[in-house]
Amino acid sequence: MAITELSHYQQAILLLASLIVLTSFLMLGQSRLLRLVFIFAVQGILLAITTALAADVLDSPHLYISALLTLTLKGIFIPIMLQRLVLNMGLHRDMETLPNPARVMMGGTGLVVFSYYVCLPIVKLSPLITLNTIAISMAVVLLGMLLMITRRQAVAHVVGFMSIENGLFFAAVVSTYGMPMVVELGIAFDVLVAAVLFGVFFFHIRSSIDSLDVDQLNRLNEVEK
Amino acid sequence: MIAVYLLLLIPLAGMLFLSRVRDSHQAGRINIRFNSLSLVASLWLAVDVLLEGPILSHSQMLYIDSFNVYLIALTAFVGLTTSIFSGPYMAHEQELGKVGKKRLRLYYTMYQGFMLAMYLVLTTNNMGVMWVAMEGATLATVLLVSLYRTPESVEAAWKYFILCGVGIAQALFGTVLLYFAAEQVHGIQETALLWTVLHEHASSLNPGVMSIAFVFLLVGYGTKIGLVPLHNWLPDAHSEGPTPMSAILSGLLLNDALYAVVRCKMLVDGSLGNHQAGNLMMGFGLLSFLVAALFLHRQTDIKRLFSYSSIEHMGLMTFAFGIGSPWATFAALFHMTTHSLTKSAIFVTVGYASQLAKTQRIEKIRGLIRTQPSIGWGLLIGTIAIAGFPPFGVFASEFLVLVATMNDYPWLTPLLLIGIGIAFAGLFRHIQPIVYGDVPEGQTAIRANMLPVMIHLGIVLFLGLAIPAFLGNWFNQATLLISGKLPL
Amino acid sequence: MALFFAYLSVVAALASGLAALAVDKSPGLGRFAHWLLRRWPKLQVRAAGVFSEAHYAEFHRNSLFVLLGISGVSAVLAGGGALFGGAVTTDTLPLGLPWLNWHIRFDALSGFFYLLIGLVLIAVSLYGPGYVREFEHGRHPLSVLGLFTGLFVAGMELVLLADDTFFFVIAWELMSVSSYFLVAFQHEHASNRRAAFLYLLMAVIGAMAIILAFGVLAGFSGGLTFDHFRTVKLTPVWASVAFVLALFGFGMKAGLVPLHAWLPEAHPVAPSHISALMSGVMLKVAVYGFIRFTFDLLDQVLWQWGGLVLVIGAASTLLGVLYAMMQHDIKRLLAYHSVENIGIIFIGLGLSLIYISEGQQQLGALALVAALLHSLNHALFKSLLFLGAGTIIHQTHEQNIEHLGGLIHRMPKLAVVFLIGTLSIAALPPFNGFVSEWLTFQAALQASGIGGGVLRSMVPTSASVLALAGALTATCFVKLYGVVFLGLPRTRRAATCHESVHRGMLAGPAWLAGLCVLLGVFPTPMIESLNVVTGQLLGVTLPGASALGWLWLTPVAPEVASYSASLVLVGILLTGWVCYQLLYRRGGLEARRADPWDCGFGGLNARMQYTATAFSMPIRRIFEPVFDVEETIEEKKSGPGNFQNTGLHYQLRVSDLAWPYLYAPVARVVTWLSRWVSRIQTGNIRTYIAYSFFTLLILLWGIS
Amino acid sequence: MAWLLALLQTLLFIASAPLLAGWLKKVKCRLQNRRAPSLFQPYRDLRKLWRKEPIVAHPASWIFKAAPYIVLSTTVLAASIVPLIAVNLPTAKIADVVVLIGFFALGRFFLALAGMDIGTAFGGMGSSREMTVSALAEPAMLMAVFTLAMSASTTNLSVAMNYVLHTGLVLRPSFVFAMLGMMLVAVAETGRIPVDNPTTHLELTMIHEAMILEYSGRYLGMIEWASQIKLMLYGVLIVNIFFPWGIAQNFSPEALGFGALALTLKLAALTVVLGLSEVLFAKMRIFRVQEFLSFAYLLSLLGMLSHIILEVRH
Repeated sequence: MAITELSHYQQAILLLASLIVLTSFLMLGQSRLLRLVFIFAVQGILLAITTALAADVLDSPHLYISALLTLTLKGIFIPIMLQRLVLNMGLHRDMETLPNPARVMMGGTGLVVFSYYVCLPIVKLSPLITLNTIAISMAVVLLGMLLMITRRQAVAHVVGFMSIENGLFFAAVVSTYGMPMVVELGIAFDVLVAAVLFGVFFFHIRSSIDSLDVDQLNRLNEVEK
Repeated sequence: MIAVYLLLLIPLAGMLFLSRVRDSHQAGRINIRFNSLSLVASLWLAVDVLLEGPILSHSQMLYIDSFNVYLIALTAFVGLTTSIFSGPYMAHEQELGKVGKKRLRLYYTMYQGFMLAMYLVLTTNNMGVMWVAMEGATLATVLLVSLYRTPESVEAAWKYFILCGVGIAQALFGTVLLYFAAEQVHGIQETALLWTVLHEHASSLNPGVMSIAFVFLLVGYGTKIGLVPLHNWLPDAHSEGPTPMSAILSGLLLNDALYAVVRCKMLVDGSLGNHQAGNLMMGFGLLSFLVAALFLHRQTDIKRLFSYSSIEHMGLMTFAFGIGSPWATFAALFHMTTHSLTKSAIFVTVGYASQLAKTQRIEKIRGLIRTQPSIGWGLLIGTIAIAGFPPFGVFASEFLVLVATMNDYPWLTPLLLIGIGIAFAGLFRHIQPIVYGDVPEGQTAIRANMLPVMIHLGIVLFLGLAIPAFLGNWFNQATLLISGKLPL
Repeated sequence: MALFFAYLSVVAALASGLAALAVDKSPGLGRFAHWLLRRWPKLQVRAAGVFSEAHYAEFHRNSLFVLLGISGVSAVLAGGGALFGGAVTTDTLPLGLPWLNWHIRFDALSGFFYLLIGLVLIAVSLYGPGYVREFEHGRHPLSVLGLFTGLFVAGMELVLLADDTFFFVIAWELMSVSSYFLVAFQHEHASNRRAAFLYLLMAVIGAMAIILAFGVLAGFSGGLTFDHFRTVKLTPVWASVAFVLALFGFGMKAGLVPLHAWLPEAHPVAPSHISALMSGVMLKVAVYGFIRFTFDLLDQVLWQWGGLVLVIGAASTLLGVLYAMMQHDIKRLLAYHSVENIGIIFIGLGLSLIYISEGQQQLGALALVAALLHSLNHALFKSLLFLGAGTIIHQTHEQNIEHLGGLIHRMPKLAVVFLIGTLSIAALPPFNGFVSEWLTFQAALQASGIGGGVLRSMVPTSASVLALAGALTATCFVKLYGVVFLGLPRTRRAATCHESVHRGMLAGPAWLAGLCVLLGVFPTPMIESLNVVTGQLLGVTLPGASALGWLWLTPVAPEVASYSASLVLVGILLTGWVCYQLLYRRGGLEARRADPWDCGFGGLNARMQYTATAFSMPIRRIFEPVFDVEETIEEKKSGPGNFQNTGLHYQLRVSDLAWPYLYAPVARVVTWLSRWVSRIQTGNIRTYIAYSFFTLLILLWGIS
Repeated sequence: MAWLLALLQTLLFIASAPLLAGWLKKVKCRLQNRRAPSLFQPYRDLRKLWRKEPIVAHPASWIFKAAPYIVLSTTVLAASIVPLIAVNLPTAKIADVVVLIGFFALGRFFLALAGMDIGTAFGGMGSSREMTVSALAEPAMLMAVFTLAMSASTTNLSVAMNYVLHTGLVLRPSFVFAMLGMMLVAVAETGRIPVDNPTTHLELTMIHEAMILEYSGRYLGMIEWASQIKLMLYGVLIVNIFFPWGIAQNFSPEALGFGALALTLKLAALTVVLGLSEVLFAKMRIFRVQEFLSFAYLLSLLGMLSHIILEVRH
């Protein structure tokens, strides 16, 4: 069925999905850390909105909670923490330019197509058009990994990691209307702890190789010396 | 039933309690007590399951069957023996000034936290919670890997953290897909993540979704198992963390990750009805087995060496589970037991050896048998055992794997043959000079408590000679559960 | 009954192993004995004496070997019982996997090899106490030696008892591992460690091949006990796969060319009585495994197998003796001769396979009997020679025969015993080595009955290889005996050594020498009893073996071939005696001692006599291609214009072709592979993430 | 009766061996236009040697003294099992042709040991070379024997000769090759030109003589006698295996007499051939002996193959 025939809720979902992918792409292309963090925050907020929307329409109250969690964690707490770190460590000045952004972007779009192709069997599963969003969320996950592969900044890695989480979360919301509450809470807790640990680790890494460039973390290898 | 709750509550209590104990020696002893308590609880649970069959808690959140109950007992046992070893060991490390009081407190707290996560992974019935617990295990150990705060250890911890995090995230995606597939089936919406329910309705789950889900789950948990090419964190984490950590990582964490994968495989097999999942596991297993075997040849750090051997053995188990025939499954289950016993014993010995030689570099450690026969023989016998020589238990399982492979995939046996040969050569060419030969100066005997090693190796030896009836029954039941048939 | 003795033997061996652990526990044991004997004060005093510091060491040492002796004697009884009784007894032990207990089966074949182990074990237990004394005070703990000796023996015996795959392999590996510890026993030399490592590595690979061979049968029979295997029907292809795997696995242990190179490294570095057990007995256990697998478990025999075994056997025979010719370390030389003799045994087995595949069970039985008999003979004389070599090394502390010489004057008794071993291994009538080779020849000579012309010409050719090898063996042992025992002593140690004071160190070899002569002169009873084995394996026997009476050996028929060793012996002695009477007693003049002929220059000394290198030089020249020879001559020149030679230094290194052409390449490949593989671990975390990223993509792409 | 006859035949054998040596010498001298010693010179030499006082070097052990007895007795035993003038004698059953080779090996073994017993360079060199040559000769010998044995399907000499007798005159290519091979082997084994030269005492050329250089007196006598017997043994083997006609098959006096006569003629002829070859050829270098012997082996192998390919019905 065409988008025109969908309810506004569904249309909104699709819109948000596309926005989220957009944010992922923006992150991929972004060279300044502060902006990266900012875009990440936007993504988190978008995710929260989506969850809230779903909660409203499906009137499943526990989704409100998870929406709230998402907002506080992904939308506010983690970005602010990252921003603080960046500022404290004075990383906001140095900008990391990709070797050639165009190719990375192309790769990203390729990933989107690929995940769509992979998800086709799922999409065929039921008339529910929102299922396409699964493809989107998988794309977000893969884009997050791509971000981690292309960036040398530890902070960027954290952002990528978190945006992978966003993708997962998005998938959970749109395809299954949210996981069971206990799982949601567990995941949220894990993410929180992870975020804190990241904070701790930045200082450890900083103190061991006075920078956050992960390419310098290559003492442990098996290559011919 | 109470046993299960006890099993989860004891480590929790231990965690909270140890987080406020200041004296590290005392903390070590308390750690031992808590672990022995949970061992008691696990044995109690084992007896329950043995008598009454699978246990499902009222909330359906916890489920114990013959597959995971013996893993629980194993976890508790290895946890205990390792804690016995880690008390004096960490004390010695403290004397050397490698770690401070605060970090030791963290260490003991996280030890219990890790055990808690392990028990949760094993006991839970909810795939989501299983994921949470698995991630929790990572978070609990990541700070322990960087306990020494050396650049290497920090690097290792960071890699461990990021790689496992990314991997586990993919596992979560797989779980989501699982949940999604379950929701398509009517009538189980609210309980759609419970393994029992899923297993019940496995046949009606949508194959397309399940196969994609399994890929994500395999890559995700496979990172934790240390399957090549996702294994890269493993040797770093093992070699840089404190030795007891390596012992329980190798002996427990890898097992539980494999456990998770097997649980998922059971669902996927039920849904797909073909051998796709098995083939994937066989492929990964064989690849890991061969590559790790080759890596063994180039190691210069003794703990790294044995971590690669762990990868090799996990690969073998994954391969065996992938084959899926009763013999292979029995072999894999048995191998889980013997491997984690032997490997943790070896790591204990290795810890002493590196303390005694004041280095982990292989070419610096020589003539252990002369310096301290107990450690030398311990290491030698342990290596012989892990290399799969009878009458040690590891042999029995490797033997069955070979025979099973010869049954179902004869053309793969040459690869196994070569792999085992290469692996043995790689392991032994490093160990023999360490054990034999003349002693370098400055290498002096230390106070070492070889009791855990003896217990472990003793058990492994016994298992190689004869498997007691109740244990055999366990294995048979688990085999029946996983492969659907009894061996012979 | 036989089975009881078999168990007893195993238990005694294990007991001796465990007793070894009590090496320095004299006070505790003393107290225990004191408590035990509190009723009988007399005994208490006796016990106190035994467990006193002064006597305990000797008591302990002897007790170990007494236990081994008991094990040996009961092994002989068990073997004899099974061999002459001809009964097959089975049993199961409640050990092993829950659904696969240990199955025991004791038939004539096992019995025969039990007998073999027992006979050698008795000699070792006589020899041991004197020999191991040097290990008591030193860096080598006697406890380790004793423990693993016990385990080793027990392992070998359990292999013979095993009747299911799992138990068989366990016993097999027990044998390998414990012998590894014995090889690595004197581990201060890097070369010994290397040898031990190589030994264990080969054991692993061989064992894997064996497991796979059994695996094939298991795959088709659905069970793991040998009874399942005996009934299973295989396709020729799979049967051949199983056979080749078994040949590889057992052949690797037996030291067949080209897998032999570890053997001469490993066997000599163990203590001598262990070398005797390894070379004399363990190799036979490998032969046993091969016979058990091929003749008992496999349901069919293809002539190609026989041809393969025949060729490999012939190659091992020839190369083994040629390499042995180039050795100057007495124990290495003997080890290489083990390769040769194993080759002879496998020639016999190959002939047997060929005949059976041709449907001529009778001749197959003949060849099998020849192989079995040679296994026994080789066990006897090779152990004898190793024990003798051990005594020589023990007394002179020289392993290099170029440093010995003239020992016949210093150790006359040992010289006689060693000579008997030498004559036996050189296959000279009327000693035992000759009987089995003669039988092998007889088997080969019946080739005219074979269908295929290729085989019919191959068989006699292999026989002539056997003849060449036999002659070369004689040459090699003329070299060994002549250089070690005859001529002038080449070093002070050789000149000042003396017969060992410990009587057992002579009694052990002497016992074996006696057996060599006995079996050489009266082979018929042994062959008669071997009929039981062939009867159980092939269902046929050699009816005409003693057609002319028990003094005569007529394997096929009296008119085809006959040999009466006893009459030969009598004839030789008689003629010799007559000559002696006629030429010496009857007015023959007493011999006068004088200096040897020195071309009138005078001053013959030890440095002028022929060395072992010189002795074997013609052979080296003639068989140049099979050696890896490195010959260097350094000249020291001096004087104005360096015209005068002040010194010449000649260096010769002859080594085995298996190293450069088989072992080294494999090692190189593995190293190269591991280096190549280890490139994937770059240490850069982004690469790692990329790995999992692409793994994911590929898998997703693959499944959809 | 039969045993007695066998004993007599053996005695006749060993008694007439020196005569053959004398005859060979005579033939050679004739061919070299020299005046020959009488036919019985070898007997005189032996008697002289037995009378002489033997001298034994200081380092010698009992092996040195025992060796000659063993050599002689093994050779005599070998002679006793080879049918000389009559087949079907019981002694032939004691040992077959393989054992015969074994006897030679035994004697050689002790002789070589004796050579090394003194510890001079000569002895060692002689032993080494002797053993080498014999090692190469043995397979050729055996191959030749096998050819016979496979056609007659026996290794028992007397039975084999019977077989050849009863099949009558058959032109077997295999026998031709085998005989040639055996002749070459015989030359090598008995230490004749071109392999070895029994009359030389040049250190570098001698093989057999170097080994027994230290022997004297009756010991030397025994060894000489043994080698003469050996020479005759090979001769008898060749003529009686390949041309057994005339040999006695029953023990009637006339049969035996005829057998003796036939044998004498055959041996005389063979010896002439040998003498011719010794005169015509020169002694070859030690390291060319291998080519000589490998040629012998090749001949016997050809014999074997032609037997398999040409003579057996497929």
